[in-house]
Amino acid sequence: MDSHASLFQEGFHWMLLARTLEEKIAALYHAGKIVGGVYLGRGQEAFSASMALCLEKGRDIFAPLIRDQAGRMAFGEPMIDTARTYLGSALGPMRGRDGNIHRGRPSKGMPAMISHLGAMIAVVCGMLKARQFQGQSGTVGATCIGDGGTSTGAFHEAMNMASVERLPLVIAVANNQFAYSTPTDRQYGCRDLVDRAAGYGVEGYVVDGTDLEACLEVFTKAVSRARAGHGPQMVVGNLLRLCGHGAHDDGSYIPDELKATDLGRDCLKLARQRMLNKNWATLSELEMMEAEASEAVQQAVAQAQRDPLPDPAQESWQPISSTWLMETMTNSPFHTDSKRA
Amino acid sequence: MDSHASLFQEGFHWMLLARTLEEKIAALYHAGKIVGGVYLGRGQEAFSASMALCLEKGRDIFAPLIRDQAGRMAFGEPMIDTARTYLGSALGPMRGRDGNIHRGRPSKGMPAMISHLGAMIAVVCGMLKARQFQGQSGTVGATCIGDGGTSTGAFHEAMNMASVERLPLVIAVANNQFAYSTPTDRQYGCRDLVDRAAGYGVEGYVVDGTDLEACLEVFTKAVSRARAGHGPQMVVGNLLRLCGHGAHDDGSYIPDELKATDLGRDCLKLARQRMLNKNWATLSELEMMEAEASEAVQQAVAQAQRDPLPDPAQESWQPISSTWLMETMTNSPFHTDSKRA
Amino acid sequence: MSITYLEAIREAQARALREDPNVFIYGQDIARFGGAFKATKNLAREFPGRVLDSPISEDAMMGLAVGAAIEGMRPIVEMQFADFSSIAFNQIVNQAATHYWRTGIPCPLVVRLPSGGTAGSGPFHSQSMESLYAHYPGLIVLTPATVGDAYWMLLEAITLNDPVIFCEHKFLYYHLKADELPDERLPIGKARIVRHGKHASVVTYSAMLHESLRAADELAKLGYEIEVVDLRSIKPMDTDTILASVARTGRLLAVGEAFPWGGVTAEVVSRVVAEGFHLLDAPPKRLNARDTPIPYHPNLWAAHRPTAATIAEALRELLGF
Amino acid sequence: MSITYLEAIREAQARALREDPNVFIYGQDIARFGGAFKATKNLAREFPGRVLDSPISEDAMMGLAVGAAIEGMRPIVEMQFADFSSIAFNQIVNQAATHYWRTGIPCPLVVRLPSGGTAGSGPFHSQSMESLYAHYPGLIVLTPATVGDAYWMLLEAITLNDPVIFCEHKFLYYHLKADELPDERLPIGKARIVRHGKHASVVTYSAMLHESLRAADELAKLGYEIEVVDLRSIKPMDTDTILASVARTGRLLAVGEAFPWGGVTAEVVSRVVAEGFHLLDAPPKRLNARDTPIPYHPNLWAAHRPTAATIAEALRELLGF
Ligand SMILES: Cc1ncc(C[n+]2csc(CCOP(=O)(O)OP(=O)(O)O)c2C)c(N)n1
Ligand SMILES: Cc1ncc(C[n+]2csc(CCOP(=O)(O)OP(=O)(O)O)c2C)c(N)n1
Ligand SMILES: [Mg+2]
Ligand SMILES: [Mg+2]
Repeated sequence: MDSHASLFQEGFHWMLLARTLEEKIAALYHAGKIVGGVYLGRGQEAFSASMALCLEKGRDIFAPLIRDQAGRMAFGEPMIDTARTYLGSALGPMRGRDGNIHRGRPSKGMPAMISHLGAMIAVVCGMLKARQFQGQSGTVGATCIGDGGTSTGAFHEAMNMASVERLPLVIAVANNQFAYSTPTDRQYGCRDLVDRAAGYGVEGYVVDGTDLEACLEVFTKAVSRARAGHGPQMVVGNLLRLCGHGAHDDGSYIPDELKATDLGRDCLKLARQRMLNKNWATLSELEMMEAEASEAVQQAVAQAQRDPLPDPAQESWQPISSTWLMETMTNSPFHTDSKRA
Repeated sequence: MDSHASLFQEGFHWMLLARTLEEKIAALYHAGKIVGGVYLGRGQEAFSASMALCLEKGRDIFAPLIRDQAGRMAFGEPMIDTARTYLGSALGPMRGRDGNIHRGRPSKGMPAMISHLGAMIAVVCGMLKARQFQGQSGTVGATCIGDGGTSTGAFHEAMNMASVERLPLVIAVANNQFAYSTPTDRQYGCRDLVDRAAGYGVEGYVVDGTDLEACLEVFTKAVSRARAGHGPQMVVGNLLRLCGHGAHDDGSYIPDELKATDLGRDCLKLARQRMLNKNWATLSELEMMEAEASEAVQQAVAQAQRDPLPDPAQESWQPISSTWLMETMTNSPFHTDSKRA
Repeated sequence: MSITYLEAIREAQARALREDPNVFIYGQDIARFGGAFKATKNLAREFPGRVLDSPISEDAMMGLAVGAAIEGMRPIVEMQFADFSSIAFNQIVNQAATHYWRTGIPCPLVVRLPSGGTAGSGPFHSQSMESLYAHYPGLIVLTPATVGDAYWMLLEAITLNDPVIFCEHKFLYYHLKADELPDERLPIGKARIVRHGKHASVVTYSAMLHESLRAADELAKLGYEIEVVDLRSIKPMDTDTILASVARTGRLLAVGEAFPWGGVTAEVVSRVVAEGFHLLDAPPKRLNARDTPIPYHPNLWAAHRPTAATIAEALRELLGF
Repeated sequence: MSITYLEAIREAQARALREDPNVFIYGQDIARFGGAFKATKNLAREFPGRVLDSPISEDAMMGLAVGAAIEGMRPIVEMQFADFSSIAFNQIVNQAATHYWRTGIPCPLVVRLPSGGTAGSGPFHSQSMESLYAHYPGLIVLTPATVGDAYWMLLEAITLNDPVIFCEHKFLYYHLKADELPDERLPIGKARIVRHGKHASVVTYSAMLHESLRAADELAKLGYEIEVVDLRSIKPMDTDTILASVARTGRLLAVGEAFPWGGVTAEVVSRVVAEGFHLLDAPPKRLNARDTPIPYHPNLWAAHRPTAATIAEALRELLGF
């Protein structure tokens, strides 16, 4: 089997795992087992996984956003990190301090997003700048943004800065036609978001975000051009969010006509069909994969559910790493005035 | 004489007045008579005056930036406002509370800029939106930004918003090749700033900012298209700042080679020559105009210098207009705890 | 026929839209969708063209509001969460807040900030930013704690000729109900004695009012009568009412949900000791959230912010246990 | 061979660049031009590629610094004026300040804020923003008032594994000179008793230290010995040194140049009364700038911020005149 096929298969694998895991997370949410928001990448798995698959783990940087479960997994984030963060386990990467999609492992090249849209792009720029300073110039940094997130000043400042510094940044713009409930005509006035690329002096691409093969192709190109020193790359993927904004939202404002267009195709179904058509897997092999995915998800969730929860009494409540400065930092421990450490 | 000629002459008139006034302001600064910054529009008068001349006073909105002395005058700001604000007169529009280019008369359609670059664009959007609500849809709002100011998130958010709301906004981007000391290659990575227009879905124009005639032409077009409902318009003027960033700065970092290019031509000299060549004025008429400009400037400055200065004892020190809430606003008047009003 | 704190906010906006053609609302997902919390539910339909979805551009949203305000409109800006107003910070404190003082032209607008913590919301959807805005000159900062205040203060805020930061508490949105909208309205700038007492005064605001009232119930079981003062508006701050309360009780505990350094509780304590030092029988105390980001997990969150239990504990200390 | 406060800041950066290859500086006009105030003069030449001009993008500047910091670099960000950090506010308080607590990975960076008022600088080039940053958890906020502190504290700040907001005072840049760099260095987190006294304590920081010392001279003529405490670092705040001073004098005046609502002086007063109530012989007082934007004209500006004269007046009041 050629490398093209194996890349596709790998992509399908992560898409399937991500979808399976997120369905479980959504079910936990609806069962009241998850507190706070749940954000799903349904319909965006091909686009997200492709970007991450084109990166080199252990070398490159990937800063996922809210719909990048597939990309996270493809980049090496273990399933248990997701489960633990959603369930607030004390053993997860965020130790119950932060939740859901606000997770990462910066030491593995995956920063932990803050909520404020657009804010991670400049952080990736800084990580890349650090690599430049440290003489590791081949590193590529990839990150994502939604159609809505492109309206932030943070997006603009960071894109422009990446261009001025000629950083090997790849930005994936997932145009899923909505920002929460807001359709694109209330979000931007340009013909296509890719038209922004020229304004930053970066190379731009448009891709059908529902087509795994096309996504893999475009990200392969963008990542290799970034790595080769051609500066920032912007890939706009057109697709549709196949769910609400969060698990709390039924997305009923998404018109049926839009769902019926090519944008509304389910990338996972398409990829599955392609696996069959190309004879990259038989139906029973696919069913086996699906069963394995369910099993892996069950295990991860079960493990996270057995984990200890964060214990306020064990918490250090220490916002800075310079421990010796804590004494005078605030006049608590009990956060009242009168008792000091 | 045709309207084309008379517009040119009017432009020249304001350019000359602005240059003359600013030279006086700079002299006052160097004589220690002005405290704080002095920012000059030297070399940008043609671009600035043209934009304002194409607006309808009393109807349109003009939000000038730091190098728009010429545009301000062309839009109707009296010279005495400039002199008073620089000299801190209690009678000026800012009453000594704010200074130099941080002045305006919002009730005359000219908001008073804050320093933070890019921040005025959204304000103009809001003023235009108000006019829409109030049924005055023919109003155009114009404002300026520098090459440096285009790197702000505020610029991006406001441009995008103007496009989404299809506001009749005209933005003049004065690319004077420097932001303070920073050359354009450390400011942006695109080929030309006009390439940003398509990214917002707005109409874009490039003009030789040293050429009054060309500037008048392009702004006439942009303003009329905005007024006719074609949405925001972006005009990029290429020119050179023919002075330091402020009067404190000798601009010695501007390379001589750049000064020697077409960008470095003095728009006022060019316009003056054109006046002669076209027989729109004789040499002695020009000299008369110059003498009159000097005389007018002397008078305005002399008047402002005779003005009362702000008196802290007369100040209301009232940050809000709801006077009845002031009592409990802070625990001053003497800004200590113990004496309350 | 009961009404929630959230519905009161919606009703106040509906009334303002009805009564003043200059009012409009601008914010993310507020039109057809009715807002992330449904504070503008149906308003876009009832008032076509006056409730508008904005792009995700908090800086420009505020800039637009300022421009519209100085041209005679009365914009209401809904931030999706208070935390995102950090992006609009510059336009709020430097543009809106300075406009009247610099130019003499008022800048009447209201920024609605869904504020404060709820379980599972984490560091970026839980913040209480009132102290930041109160620090800057030129802003009025309101923190309604009751259904009636949510309604009447918002209505009054919209009529004020100054920029108002209206801090709504997300926890109260659904949890707080009244049987009907009270007719009683106290003007902006006045604090309210919510519970009378004589042994100690708790001065607080927003969601912490309700925790404090529960703590007062606890202390009542021990025979202590705790007076509870709701600031309602943190800028202006009604020092006279606070002082009068401390004069009655001799003891002060200032309680807030925000971060502990500086802010409302420090301002309350500083005002009281400056003018009412002689009234105090014990050192005045503060109780705030802990000095870390706001944690996601409910276990941690409950230990991060003050609660009835920790307020009661602080009161017992204050009363000399 | 004298050295100014500004030169001390330049020298500290030069030394940090020399001693640690991970240090770099990012800011507007700081490379060839040496910065608006010349705090990086010649550094770009001495350390090629490590002192970089940034676009006018304060948000992205801070974001870049955070990214570089978590990858092992030690960025210094120069804001051209403190006031423009309002644009970087989100990245500072939500990204830099929360990073260690959320992820366990430290975020070592220094944001240099040219702060405070000078004549003619007006509302947008004069602000003192320390209280805003101190309110948020996760930041260390330093406010050096002397040439030695400008040097040693900046050097130490660069070595700290946490984000530091370094508030330099623009008025001191040129006005403050020392004969040479003092060897004496006090660690970050300790306040300094600058002048010993017994009748009242002035607790202050940054440029107000020097106004306070002049006020103390005035009071000395009347026979009063005023103790003057320089906070140096407002977060952490050295409550012990403040309390020890108040224990000696029985009277407290907290002086700051920032806006009056909340902030440093309220925090000082609140800490002192909580733990040292019994030490006080008179109500503690605050003196801050007025509650309006900072005026442009020198006449107004001089009346807006505290000065030796108004500090002396407040002291006379405090002493019972
Ligand atoms: C600066 C900022 N403003 C508002 C929000 C609240 N918010 C979270 S997600 C979202 C919609 C994002 O839309 P888009 O960028 O298109 O991404 P999508 O959800 O479609 O993947 C909004 C408004 C935010 N996170 N950050
Ligand atoms: C947000 C912000 N950051 C920094 C500054 C400081 N500053 C004032 S003018 C200026 C340079 C502006 O350059 P440009 O936009 O090209 O306008 P020009 O001065 O060339 O007309 C800078 C950095 C500012 N005013 N606002
Ligand atoms: Mg979207
Ligand atoms: Mg420029």
